Amino acid sequence: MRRVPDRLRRSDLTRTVDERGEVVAVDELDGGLVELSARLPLLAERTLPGQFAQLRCGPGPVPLLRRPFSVAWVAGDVCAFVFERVGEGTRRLAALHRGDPLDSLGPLGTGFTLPPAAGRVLIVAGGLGCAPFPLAACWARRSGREVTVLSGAATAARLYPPERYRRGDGGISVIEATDDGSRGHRGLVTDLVEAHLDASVVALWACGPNPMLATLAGAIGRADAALLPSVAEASLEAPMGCGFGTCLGCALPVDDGDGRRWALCCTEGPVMPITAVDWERLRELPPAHVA
Amino acid sequence: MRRVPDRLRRSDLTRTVDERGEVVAVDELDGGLVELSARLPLLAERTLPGQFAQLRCGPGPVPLLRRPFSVAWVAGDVCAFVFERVGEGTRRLAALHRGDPLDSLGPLGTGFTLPPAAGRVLIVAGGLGCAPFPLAACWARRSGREVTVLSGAATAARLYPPERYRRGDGGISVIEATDDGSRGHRGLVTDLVEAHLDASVVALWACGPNPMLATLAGAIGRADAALLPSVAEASLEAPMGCGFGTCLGCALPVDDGDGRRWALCCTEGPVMPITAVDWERLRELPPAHVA
Amino acid sequence: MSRELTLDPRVDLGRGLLLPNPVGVASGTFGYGFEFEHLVDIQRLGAIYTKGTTPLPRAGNAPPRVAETAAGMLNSIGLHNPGVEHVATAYAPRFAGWRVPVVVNVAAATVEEYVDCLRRLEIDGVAGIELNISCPNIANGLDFGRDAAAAGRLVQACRAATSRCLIVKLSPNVTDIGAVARAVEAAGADAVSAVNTYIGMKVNLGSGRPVLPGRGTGGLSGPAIKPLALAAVAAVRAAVSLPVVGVGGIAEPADALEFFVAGADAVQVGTANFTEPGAAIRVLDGVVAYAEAHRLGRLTELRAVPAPQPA
Amino acid sequence: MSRELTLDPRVDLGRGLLLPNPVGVASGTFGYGFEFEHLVDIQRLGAIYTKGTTPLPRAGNAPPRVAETAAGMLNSIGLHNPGVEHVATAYAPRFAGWRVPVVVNVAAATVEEYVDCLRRLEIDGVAGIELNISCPNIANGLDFGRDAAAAGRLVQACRAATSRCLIVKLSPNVTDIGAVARAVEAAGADAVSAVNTYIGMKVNLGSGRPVLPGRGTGGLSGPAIKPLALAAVAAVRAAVSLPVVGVGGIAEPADALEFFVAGADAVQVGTANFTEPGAAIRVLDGVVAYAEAHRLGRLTELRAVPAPQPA
Ligand SMILES: Cc1cc2nc3c(=O)[nH]c(=O)nc-3n(C[C@H](O)[C@H](O)[C@H](O)COP(=O)(O)OP(=O)(O)OC[C@H]3O[C@@H](n4cnc5c(N)ncnc54)[C@H](O)[C@@H]3O)c2cc1C
Ligand SMILES: Cc1cc2nc3c(=O)[nH]c(=O)nc-3n(C[C@H](O)[C@H](O)[C@H](O)COP(=O)(O)OP(=O)(O)OC[C@H]3O[C@@H](n4cnc5c(N)ncnc54)[C@H](O)[C@@H]3O)c2cc1C
Ligand SMILES: Cc1cc2nc3c(=O)[nH]c(=O)nc-3n(C[C@H](O)[C@H](O)[C@H](O)COP(=O)(O)O)c2cc1C
Ligand SMILES: Cc1cc2nc3c(=O)[nH]c(=O)nc-3n(C[C@H](O)[C@H](O)[C@H](O)COP(=O)(O)O)c2cc1C
Ligand code: FES
Ligand code: FES
Repeated sequence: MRRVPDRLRRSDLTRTVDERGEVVAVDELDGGLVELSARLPLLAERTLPGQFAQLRCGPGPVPLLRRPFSVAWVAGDVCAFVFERVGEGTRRLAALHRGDPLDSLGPLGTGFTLPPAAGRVLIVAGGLGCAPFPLAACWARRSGREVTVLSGAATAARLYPPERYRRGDGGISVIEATDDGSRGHRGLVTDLVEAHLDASVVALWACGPNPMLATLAGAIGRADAALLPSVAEASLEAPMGCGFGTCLGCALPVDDGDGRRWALCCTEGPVMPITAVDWERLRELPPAHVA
Repeated sequence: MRRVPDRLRRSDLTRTVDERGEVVAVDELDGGLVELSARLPLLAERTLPGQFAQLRCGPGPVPLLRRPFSVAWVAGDVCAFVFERVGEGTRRLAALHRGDPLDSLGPLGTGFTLPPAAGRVLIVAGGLGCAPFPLAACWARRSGREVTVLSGAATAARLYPPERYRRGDGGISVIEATDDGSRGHRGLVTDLVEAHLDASVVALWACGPNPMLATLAGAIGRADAALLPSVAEASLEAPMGCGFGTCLGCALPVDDGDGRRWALCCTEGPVMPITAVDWERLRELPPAHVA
Repeated sequence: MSRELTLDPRVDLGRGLLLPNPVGVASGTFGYGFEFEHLVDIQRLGAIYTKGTTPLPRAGNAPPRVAETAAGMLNSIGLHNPGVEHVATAYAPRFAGWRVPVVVNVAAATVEEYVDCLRRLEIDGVAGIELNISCPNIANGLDFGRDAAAAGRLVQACRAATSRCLIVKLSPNVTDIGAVARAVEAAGADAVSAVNTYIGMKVNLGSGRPVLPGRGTGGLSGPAIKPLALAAVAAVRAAVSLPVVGVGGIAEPADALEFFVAGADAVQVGTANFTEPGAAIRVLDGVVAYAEAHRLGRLTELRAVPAPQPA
Repeated sequence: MSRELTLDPRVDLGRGLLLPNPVGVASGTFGYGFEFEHLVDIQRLGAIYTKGTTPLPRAGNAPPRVAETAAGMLNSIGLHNPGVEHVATAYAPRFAGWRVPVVVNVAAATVEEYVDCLRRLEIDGVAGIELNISCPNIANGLDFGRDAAAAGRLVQACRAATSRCLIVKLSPNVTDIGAVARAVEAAGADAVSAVNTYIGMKVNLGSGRPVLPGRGTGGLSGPAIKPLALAAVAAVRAAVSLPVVGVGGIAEPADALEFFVAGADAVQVGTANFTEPGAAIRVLDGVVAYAEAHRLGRLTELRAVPAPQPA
């Protein structure tokens, strides 16, 4: 049986830089999504798809810690981030104005892997899991791959706009699902995977809520070995103190070549082989989020 | 000997209200002065000259405490405050934009007293001590008094603009002094007092650095009894926790009818009979300001 | 769908002190209530815990008395108060006409002085006593609060001196707050409140000295200490079965709810009163709304007692 | 006007450990220095205090391990570290090539384990030992730090086991930090560092439980604790004559200067490293600039020892 690799990689901190950028725009998309773009030349030059930056969300000690955000897309020396107002940090980022300073520490973390083989890249994005994929899809296209994005959200308004995924590239096809059926398939985005996971797929990249990713991991586990892509990766989240492997705060349960252990989301992730994550243990952990 | 009254008064908290206003303008004056005006109908209606408001300087818990500011002037339902960027609170106020919310708790504290007798009001303002006087001068004029403002600052740029004192009223005359002689008298504003403290003066109102006020208190103490105005008041400062007499944080040394004791700047002041303040003890206290 | 109110908001602190609701205002942050009468409807509060009251009037410490820190404030008020006699004669009769229970916070230097104060407060208008054994801003102010045996002896004497509900306010500046709580429980306290302020310092680089006078320290309060106060309340909850009044950094309804999870039976809003006179009422309304939305009968249903902390 | 440099930035912590300057980075906030090598010029630091190192490798606690609070953060890392053997064999040789002194922070459960670790670290590259007797995130992690007698016995045994400069890191979660400082001074410590984190809690209302695992508590660090750490340093300064390394909430040069006024000989920058990898270097530059502007020969000239606190 062909197995997808489950060895975790480590991020390359030699490319990370603490950079003061300048806000270019804060776009309100539908459904509460915000797209923040900022002139961050070094991040723009160095970031790889799936990597993230630690953004400072205000001048004072509240919020104290930076917040991690995937680099959503890069255009020239501008980088964009997509998020929702969920707490103080995202509220403050959304309240920035053109010309305000924005501190970014990045790029950080592992990115997605593109195997050498020609073929299709299948992207599965749930909710805000859309964030890394405009950049990742565009990179796959530039590398000559076909790209299919399975894009899911609770409602039509909360779907990341397909034209923003494509960024003008017709080779990126977007297929949608909503929980309430207000656009595309009514149901979970994972319902769509089986139909699209055929032998042409060389890489599966996913980002979204843990239950979505766990379902996907299960599907990969059960899938016909002949259909398995050589790369099946998920981007995960954990509360972060630093983002570069020092605070040891962002532990996630994995079971890779080194056995069951805690891996650091910020340096051994956020992108991990989907089968390396110990989804069962992750489900049993108390929630990190404070509601 | 005619003595100026030195009994402290108490502020009237029944008129105080916690009000959410809206910023109308943030004007940069010369020399780093900022004039912030906001629609605060209740404060505008209720405030008396010399009273102050506690302004919230940001949404989060940093800065934690509100900051006290004299009401500089009132026009319709708009109140203005004049200040300099000295720390986090004033920096955040100066960064507000038209339309932003502004929380005010006020009016607070005692105001200046206008004795019934006809005559002239002599105002002595040093540095940011200018803040309460556009409103106070205008009130004295509306009450039919002549007004002379002795206005001092370190440099010409840091003088509060005389036309803003007058607010179109020619009956308010402004005489200036600067430490460096860049405008008006070269020297301290208190140098000008003797020449203007004649028998026509019914009230002396002062606000500025403690050494200036102490000099003035000394001059009042030594002055010819026949020249003493029936009101001689100074507006003081103290670090404030609340602004309405509850935290007991804003103690100032006084020696009034009740003997030497601590008075609360927020409810027995900020405007106090200048001779009631224990200027000697005040000088010996450690500085409240953190530099 | 009809929606009935499920919540019984009352909190029984013992010995006849039944708070109408669990959200009170902390000692030293609400005076004796009078300053707030015109600003908020103080009669809706669960309780007013008064400024620390001493046997004789106290003029308080020299200024500066307050200083701001990151998400917190330091104070060194030095128990500036009019003394127990004035409180008994001038204030208590007014308290007697209020719906809100007034708990008089008492501080003194010796057991005898505490006892005398408590005897003087056996009068109408005094709904309960909060024994401040933990004020960091007067000489020896912490001796009782930082020594479990001494605290026990003090509480025993006070218990004999008062028929009122006796709430002992614990100092957090100790190695084992649970041990002090156990000692005052054994000595006859009806309830404990936790916590008083944390000993802190701020330096004025201009003068090269601490900002606050005297030995330069003051008591830290505000949002900065909330996580510490929550841990202290959890430790007290694990140590005793008395009602626990939680206090420290509460500014929002969610903050108060955290204290109920940590084990509090009631809470006090402190420093937040300074920046928002209506804070406690807003916290109360938010807590009640949450309880109703979650169909709670009592707020103590939120409790998730953590394992006792090692001593 | 010619301007000579007046400042001698070096700090002698004793037993041969001469720090090139007073600004180091705190244990657990800088790993073993490697993550920062590419982000900042770590060789300019006064010292690197390593992550707490234990006899055997430790996987650390289950997540969530960090949670933010007002101007602070809670952590419950659980001494996730590769163990002393790995540090001795893989890391120490690299430290030996560095200009910056590396002080290995050591934590263990028993006196014997501490002693074994210290013996293993009598090697090149280890410039000193910081004895962590105050980690709040492992069972019994606080027993030594919260009991002056136990701390004294531990330090006595460690003193015999190491020729290195022995810095004892004090817990602030005690009634009398000065008493613990005196005990470790008497037992032969060369210096003390103050403080470790404060025990705190945060509640997740969604789950109805504390955010952090286990008993639900973690260690509070960051700007929120700066006033508390300053008071603790002042208390330690008043209690002992050893060099004191101040730590707690330092993010700006002015913060570090406050610690020198309170009595510190050197400082550590902790949590600020997470949000600004260059924080400690910026603090160093600012402190030196201030000292030069004020023509100080030594930073200890800033000291304004407050009166000792009552026990
Ligand atoms: C590697 C990485 C990349 C990320 N990329 C993105 C992105 O591109 N777009 C985006 O919207 N979000 C992203 N997140 C999540 C994002 O970091 C959080 O939403 C953000 O930190 C919230 O900050 P806040 O101050 O607004 O909320 P807080 O006040 O910190 O928390 C409020 C709410 O935010 C949520 N939250 C807080 N921290 C996290 C976290 N680490 N992970 C998940 N949820 C959290 C919880 O639901 C909580 O109730 C990423 C997280 C990681 C670890
Ligand atoms: C009744 C009253 C009325 C006032 N009216 C005005 C006014 O109209 N215009 C104005 O510019 N200022 C006024 N002040 C002073 C003003 O409140 C302070 O400048 C302000 O609180 C500084 O806040 P910050 O956060 O910017 O500075 P902080 O960060 O709090 O402190 C920075 C600097 O501000 C100064 N400062 C802080 N608090 C005070 C204080 N209470 N008094 C004096 N200086 C202080 C110190 O020099 C310190 O170095 C008034 C003060 C009082 C008590
Ligand atoms: C200015 C001030 C004065 C205080 N005075 C007293 C007091 O007299 N007696 C007392 O028991 N606690 C006193 N406290 C402590 C508070 O009651 C409360 O325990 C503490 O501030 C923590 O709560 P908070 O963070 O909500 O303010 C005082 C607190 C402040 C800020
Ligand atoms: C994530 C984290 C891990 C820590 N780990 C250790 C440790 O292993 N050993 C130790 O002695 N202190 C440890 N500390 C405490 C710090 O060294 C420091 O004493 C404390 O954080 C206060 O300083 P700060 O406010 O500048 O962070 C840790 C602190 C944090 C935030
Ligand atoms: S976020 Fe600090 S180690 Fe991962
Ligand atoms: S500022 Fe609180 S009493 Fe005056």
